[in-house]
Amino acid sequence: MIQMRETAMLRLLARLGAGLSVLSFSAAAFAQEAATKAAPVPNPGNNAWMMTSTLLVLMMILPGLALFYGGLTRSKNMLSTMTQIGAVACLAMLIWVMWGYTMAFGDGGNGFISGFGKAFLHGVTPASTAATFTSEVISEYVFICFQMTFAAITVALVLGSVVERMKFSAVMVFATVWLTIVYFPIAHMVWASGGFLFEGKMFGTDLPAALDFAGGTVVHINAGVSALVAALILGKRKGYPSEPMPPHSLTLTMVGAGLLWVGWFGFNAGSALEADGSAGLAMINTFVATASAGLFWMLTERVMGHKGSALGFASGMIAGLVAVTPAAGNSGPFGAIILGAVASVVCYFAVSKLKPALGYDDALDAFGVHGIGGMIGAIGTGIVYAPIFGGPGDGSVGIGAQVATQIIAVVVAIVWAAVGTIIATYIAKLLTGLRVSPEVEQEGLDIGEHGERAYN
Amino acid sequence: MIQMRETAMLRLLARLGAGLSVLSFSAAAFAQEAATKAAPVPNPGNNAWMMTSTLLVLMMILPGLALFYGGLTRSKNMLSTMTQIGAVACLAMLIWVMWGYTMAFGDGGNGFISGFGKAFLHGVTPASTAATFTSEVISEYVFICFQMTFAAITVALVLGSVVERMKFSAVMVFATVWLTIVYFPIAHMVWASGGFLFEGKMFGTDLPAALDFAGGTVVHINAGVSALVAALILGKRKGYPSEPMPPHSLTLTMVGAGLLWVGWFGFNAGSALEADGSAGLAMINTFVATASAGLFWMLTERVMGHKGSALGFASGMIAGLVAVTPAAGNSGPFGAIILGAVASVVCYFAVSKLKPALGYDDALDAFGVHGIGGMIGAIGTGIVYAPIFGGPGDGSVGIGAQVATQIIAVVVAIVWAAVGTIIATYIAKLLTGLRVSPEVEQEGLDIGEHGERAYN
Amino acid sequence: MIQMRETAMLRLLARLGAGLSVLSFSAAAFAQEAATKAAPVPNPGNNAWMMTSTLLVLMMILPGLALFYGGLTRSKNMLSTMTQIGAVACLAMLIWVMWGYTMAFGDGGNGFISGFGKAFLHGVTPASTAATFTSEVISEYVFICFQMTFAAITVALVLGSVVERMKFSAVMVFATVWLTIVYFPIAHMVWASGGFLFEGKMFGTDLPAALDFAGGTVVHINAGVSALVAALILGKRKGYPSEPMPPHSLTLTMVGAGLLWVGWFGFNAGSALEADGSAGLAMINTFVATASAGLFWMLTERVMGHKGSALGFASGMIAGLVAVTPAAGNSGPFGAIILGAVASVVCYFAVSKLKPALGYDDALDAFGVHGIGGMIGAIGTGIVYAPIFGGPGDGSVGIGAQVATQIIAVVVAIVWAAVGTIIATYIAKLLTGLRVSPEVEQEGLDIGEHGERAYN
Amino acid sequence: MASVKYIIAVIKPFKLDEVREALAGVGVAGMTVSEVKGFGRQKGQTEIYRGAEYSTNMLPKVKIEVAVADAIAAQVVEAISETANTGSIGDGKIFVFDLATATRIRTGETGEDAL
Amino acid sequence: MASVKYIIAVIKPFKLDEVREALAGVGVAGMTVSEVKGFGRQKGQTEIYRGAEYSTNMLPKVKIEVAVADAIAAQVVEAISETANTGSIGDGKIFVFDLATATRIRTGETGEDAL
Amino acid sequence: MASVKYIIAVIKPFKLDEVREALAGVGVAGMTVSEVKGFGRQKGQTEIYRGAEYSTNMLPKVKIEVAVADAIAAQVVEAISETANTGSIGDGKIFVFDLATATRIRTGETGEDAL
Ligand SMILES: Nc1ncnc2c1ncn2[C@@H]1O[C@H](COP(=O)(O)OP(=O)(O)O)[C@@H](O)[C@H]1O
Ligand SMILES: Nc1ncnc2c1ncn2[C@@H]1O[C@H](COP(=O)(O)OP(=O)(O)O)[C@@H](O)[C@H]1O
Ligand SMILES: Nc1ncnc2c1ncn2[C@@H]1O[C@H](COP(=O)(O)OP(=O)(O)O)[C@@H](O)[C@H]1O
Repeated sequence: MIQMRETAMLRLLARLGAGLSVLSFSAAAFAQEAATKAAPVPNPGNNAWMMTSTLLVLMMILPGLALFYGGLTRSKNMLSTMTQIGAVACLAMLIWVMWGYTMAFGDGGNGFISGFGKAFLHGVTPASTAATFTSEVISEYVFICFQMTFAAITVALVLGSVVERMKFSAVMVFATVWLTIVYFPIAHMVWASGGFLFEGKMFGTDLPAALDFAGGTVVHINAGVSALVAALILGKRKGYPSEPMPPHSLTLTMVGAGLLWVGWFGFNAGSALEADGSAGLAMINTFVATASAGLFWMLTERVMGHKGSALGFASGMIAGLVAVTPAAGNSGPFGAIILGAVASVVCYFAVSKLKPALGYDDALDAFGVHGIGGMIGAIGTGIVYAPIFGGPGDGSVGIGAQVATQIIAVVVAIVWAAVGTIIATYIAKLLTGLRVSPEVEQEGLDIGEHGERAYN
Repeated sequence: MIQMRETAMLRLLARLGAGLSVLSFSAAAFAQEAATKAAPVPNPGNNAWMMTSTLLVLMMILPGLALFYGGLTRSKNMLSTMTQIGAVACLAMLIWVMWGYTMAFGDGGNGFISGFGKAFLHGVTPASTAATFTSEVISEYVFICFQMTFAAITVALVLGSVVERMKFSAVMVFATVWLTIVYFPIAHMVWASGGFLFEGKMFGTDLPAALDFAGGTVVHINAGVSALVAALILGKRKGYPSEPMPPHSLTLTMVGAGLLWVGWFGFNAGSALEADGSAGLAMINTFVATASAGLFWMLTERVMGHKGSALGFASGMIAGLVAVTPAAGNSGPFGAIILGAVASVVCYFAVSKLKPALGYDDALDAFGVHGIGGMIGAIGTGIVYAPIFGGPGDGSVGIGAQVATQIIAVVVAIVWAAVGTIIATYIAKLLTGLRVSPEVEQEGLDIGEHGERAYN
Repeated sequence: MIQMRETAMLRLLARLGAGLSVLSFSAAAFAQEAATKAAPVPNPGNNAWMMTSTLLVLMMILPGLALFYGGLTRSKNMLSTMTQIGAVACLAMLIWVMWGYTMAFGDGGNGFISGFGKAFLHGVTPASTAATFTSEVISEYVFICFQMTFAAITVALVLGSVVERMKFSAVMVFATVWLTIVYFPIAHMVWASGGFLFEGKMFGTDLPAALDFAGGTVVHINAGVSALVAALILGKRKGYPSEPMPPHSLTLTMVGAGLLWVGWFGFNAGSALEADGSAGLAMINTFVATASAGLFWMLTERVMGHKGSALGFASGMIAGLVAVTPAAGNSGPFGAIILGAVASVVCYFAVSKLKPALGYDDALDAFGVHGIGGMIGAIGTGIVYAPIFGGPGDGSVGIGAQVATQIIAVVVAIVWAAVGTIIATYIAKLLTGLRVSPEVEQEGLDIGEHGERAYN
Repeated sequence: MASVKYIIAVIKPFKLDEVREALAGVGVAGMTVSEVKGFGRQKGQTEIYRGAEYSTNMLPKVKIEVAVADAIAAQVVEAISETANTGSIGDGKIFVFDLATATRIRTGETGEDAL
Repeated sequence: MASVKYIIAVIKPFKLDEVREALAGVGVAGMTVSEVKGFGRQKGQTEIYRGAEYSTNMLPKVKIEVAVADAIAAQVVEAISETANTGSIGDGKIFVFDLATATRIRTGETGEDAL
Repeated sequence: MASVKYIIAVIKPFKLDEVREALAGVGVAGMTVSEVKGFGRQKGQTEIYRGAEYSTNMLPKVKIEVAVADAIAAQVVEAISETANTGSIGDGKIFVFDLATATRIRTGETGEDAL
């Protein structure tokens, strides 16, 4: 009976397209059940898929993102870029098991964080489970790992705008603060039961819950906006934009892009939390949206009178992946194709026209691709979700209402990320000075900050 | 009752070693069943394995094949090679969901294509399933994705012979036509129920069905022969063979080879469509055949009075992987070891003696390795399948008959691929001119076609 | 009834934290059961996870280890390093199916090897299964593949100390002998039922069984010690240590480190043999121990008055992975964090102080990281396993007793590996001369031994 | 034919663009540039790899080779000295050679006309 | 000892093999080659990376250095001009220097014998 | 100002460190080094890629450029010949040029003082 009610409610949440597990809720449920029946056991198939997905996301960070970003920097900053990405990811993992997981997915709490009851993974054992969107469960340790990789890659993405000039120590301080005051709360708001945007009805409206299947808002808008703000505070690289700063190895960038695509399925199909048909839908969407976006960027370059470029192809792929993230399980394949194409074209203009126009130095276009692409995706998801566009929605929610919700979620994320980033960046500045000396920037951060050269 | 009949028939097909799912058939079956019982639900373990396999094949394309091929080109053409591979793969994915899937695995149709009933994935939902070789099912979206990656990598493989001189636009046109008139029909003939070679009894004989577990014929012979024909039409690279054209980075080629090996298990073990013992057999064969082939190529070099080379090792690995593809689930481990060794030795002579002798410019040996290796594998499968060679066959079919069938399948594939490629290439020539200008070829396609350099 | 007894016993073994399957035992059990009931069928979820894990370990070898090691060598020896790694791995796979598997996990035998009953995989079919630590089973072919990759990577790890000067032919001879007299017996002793260290009660004591979840002793201590001994016999590289020998591409080393991390989850979480909560525990430990170790190495560099380096970060990651290997399923997350940190600091001193002090040329620090890290991990596991440190132990075994066992296992491994390596190395010397000529060493092994250059 | 001087200058890499502009300023049509390693008073950064310390004095420099008419040789040297000068050790050197002949491959022109 | 000339030629990379053969033809035993970047009349391709446009005039060239006996210096210049000439801008230059001395390290021979 | 000689030496790469020390020994403050490919009597290893055989005679060499005071030029040549000599073909060459002027960018010093 209890079980049925729980399942029913979970289904409901699922239908609402809520991004991720409702651990605290189910944990609560367990308590009730304990009396009545044995705890549910994870189906090995779902555990297997979630472990695989977790590793796919890890691969996105190192080597994926490290290569994608690193290839775009100048060779004198290659190791600095790779190491900053790797080290913040490691830091994020340690913080996650200490106070991150409990803040985002612990039990209790309010609409913005879920308390500290699971600090240091208190009470978690190999037998603990986390609920999925059906009556299935997966091992809680697996769920913790899966979510851990999301936190790790999100903070690493932010670095895209500040590489080649930000101190390693500053990066570490920034990451610690930023994860705590920006990432964990936003993840909770969007993905955890009780979360402000997860529950819908924001500001006393009766708007539906926000749709964010795999992190368009939590990961990409969040990272992109934070990257922009951090870059503005940090300032431009010496010589930008007058001095040419061509990517030192587009080969590595292409490799990184490929690994990001492969890994992204852990992100998107993994967010189904099960190896079911919904994961299958997320998977096909992550294929076609990316394919479409990659080709459309090259097409746009042609239309603008340039040659279709390899970097354009790779950038388009990422833009498509970003845009399809919130829509992965919330769209039909053809909705995804459109979404990818639109995001690709818009991001093209963001990085090649908007950025030069405004003159900020978002070194690797973390904002231009993840921020902008994330917004297109978040809002677009409100549209493609509708059945008339081939989406999996049941039509019970009007497109207008859903889009309204999506916009609110976007705005909340933008504001929260911007404010939090200002705080985190200034704390880092206070403690470390934030930026390397002109000499070090000149010589390169590899030798200056790490005492090594990438190539000998 | 119906269910039983279906299962029985499926078992039969499985025993016949038929390469892949009989979707249309099962789809039909569903119809019948609908009345009588609920649609079957995929076991998460099988769905998980098939999603993993799908991603493994994606990883084979980008970064796998892009690195393997790219490392073999000159640095001035690195990005061109990688981008052509990535872009045709993306194009193939879009075409697949539009008219590819339905042509190969749709319902109805004839021995050569299966109609357009599932164009634009008409009627597919997260709940749709595809039958495996037992009474199990997997999510149809997953099956579609899995097969999608096969189409994508096959057309990418063809490019191996034409890189460093073929226009990007020509590649795109070629791919569109080639997939439609060559790949989809051959995939249908070999793998789909109703397929000409899948059903056996070709030309009124009572020969058995062709054995092609994971695509020796559909993927490798097909790609290899098409590559040869396209290269002949396109002509040699400027300066070939007089001018030295050493690989610009065998390091990257080795990385690519490694990723291809890892990914190939998606290809081979994934073709079991389940995480069962048959997948396990395909897996161990894909280990040992490759290991044997890699070492035998080096050995052959030694015997021929040269040094065993890294590129030889990598080439051997690929030759072994190609040869074991049709045999993966149709051989015992020691049959696979022999098959790998034989393919490796034969391919060695194909690329280092036959090619120079005939003088065609198969730039990266797509024909020499995939074409030749595929033929060895396809025909060899007819032998190693027999129980006396430790194969899983039940001996009900004589080796002679099976080999006869294999040869027919090979010949059909060769003829079909050759004719289709001629058509596709000339259409591309008509629309794009096919080949870059001598200046661009001189300067390199990276700067000439994409306006970038791979390394700065 | 029999089934129950079997399960009970298996649980017991599992609780003892015994590293791996008890195949022979279960095989025996099947015999009994045969009469009474049908053989158990693998859950696809477990098979799927084990196949995925197997591929993850393969990815660790090629491209993972090949890049990690290769990046650290000088460019003139890049291909030689990659090819030696790839080729010994292939050789190990062939040997494994011939006489390796039966020696380590065959049926019967004694405390040191388990006989030759399964030579050439005698009697193994797609239907054969291997028992896990619960009443579940997985396909025996899958188990064979999984264990095959362990043998392959272990022998490849040994090469880390001898690259840039050891002949390719010598490597092949060495590997053949070493696997046979060192690896297979040690794997049997530690992991197979009946194994000397697996059964506990060594030397008539009533000490518990050794804890080695995923190969701290079998893989890392074994490889590290063998590497040291081989390096001592082989002698230093020409010019070492006077002449600078900086890594030719730390970029590739970082990529390799990333792939090793990702792949290591196959090693560690895969060693649970199921996709269950124990795998989840092994997974989270493999995340946090590595994260902690990577950061602690950089921290140590800072404390020692140097800059935190990229290579330090990567080295720390590996040290942490090595140390957590035996502890993966035998520790709580915070025990793992400590273990990683300690191993990282100790390994730092081993490679940067101990090695120069003693003056041996362990080229890529196979001993300094795998040997030393493995010992820290093996002994540390005896501590963190205890419930008071948050470990999964039930406290029935005292820390002292467990640590005593661990030390015995370490000593046995060290002695066995040292003696076996001396024999294997001298046999290789006898047959091949062991070391390349000074000219070849000067020019580089790529051109001298393989007739190629890595970069053109 | 008017005689020609051949100037080789070794400078700090990041000064290349400035120098090139300066040369264009004094009417130098072209030049040839290569990456070199420089050894001199300037000390390099130490690199450490797993405790192995290399304090190389070989620093990345850029070598400029430019042939100019006698008439402007002095100016050119002047221009390079000024723009490449940071005042810190390692700024580099300028060497001037007499040239026997200079030829433009395309046209066969020699001497000043070849430049 | 008979005096020796030192010739530096900057040519288009793909012409290297031809030039080498031509030199062998006029009896030049050896030469030293390096990759350089050339700046001159010839304009380079523009590269664009995410909208950032770089139209570098620095083009990849090959620099040949060859010491030859006075006697054949003219021939050598001739040979290079002919083979390296494509008639299009950017073919490169040839510079000839007088050499004070040339020494073969292995034997200590000097002058022509050193070549 | 006392006149200066400019010495270009092509040697085997692995001899670089020795030569540098030898030069330091005779009081040479600095030098400029570049990686080049050398073509001469010495034959290169053959490379084979999938049967395509390349027996390049282009061998990796190191080119040293050093300006020194007339006074010690002979010594320097001597020092290089001795240390770079292995007695086997391919040891390389030493070329000596007269220098019109040498300038230290940082200080504007010329002649010997510039070195
Ligand atoms: N005697 C020399 N011959 C040739 N090149 C030299 C010589 N001395 C210095 N150089 C070049 O000039 C560069 C700068 O010289 P250095 O002594 O470091 O500083 P400075 O130019 O301020 O005296 C060196 O890196 C080297 O490339
Ligand atoms: N004044 C110069 N000094 C040294 N090298 C030069 C000079 N002018 C041109 N070069 C070299 O010659 C190459 C070709 O010169 P360029 O003016 O482009 O064409 P052309 O040789 O047909 O006049 C340039 O790329 C550069 O490497
Ligand atoms: N005529 C030449 N001009 C310039 N460099 C030369 C000349 N001949 C040889 N070299 C350089 O000297 C190197 C060694 O010459 P080589 O003939 O191989 O041996 P050796 O120096 O013993 O005679 C060559 O690789 C080349 O770099």
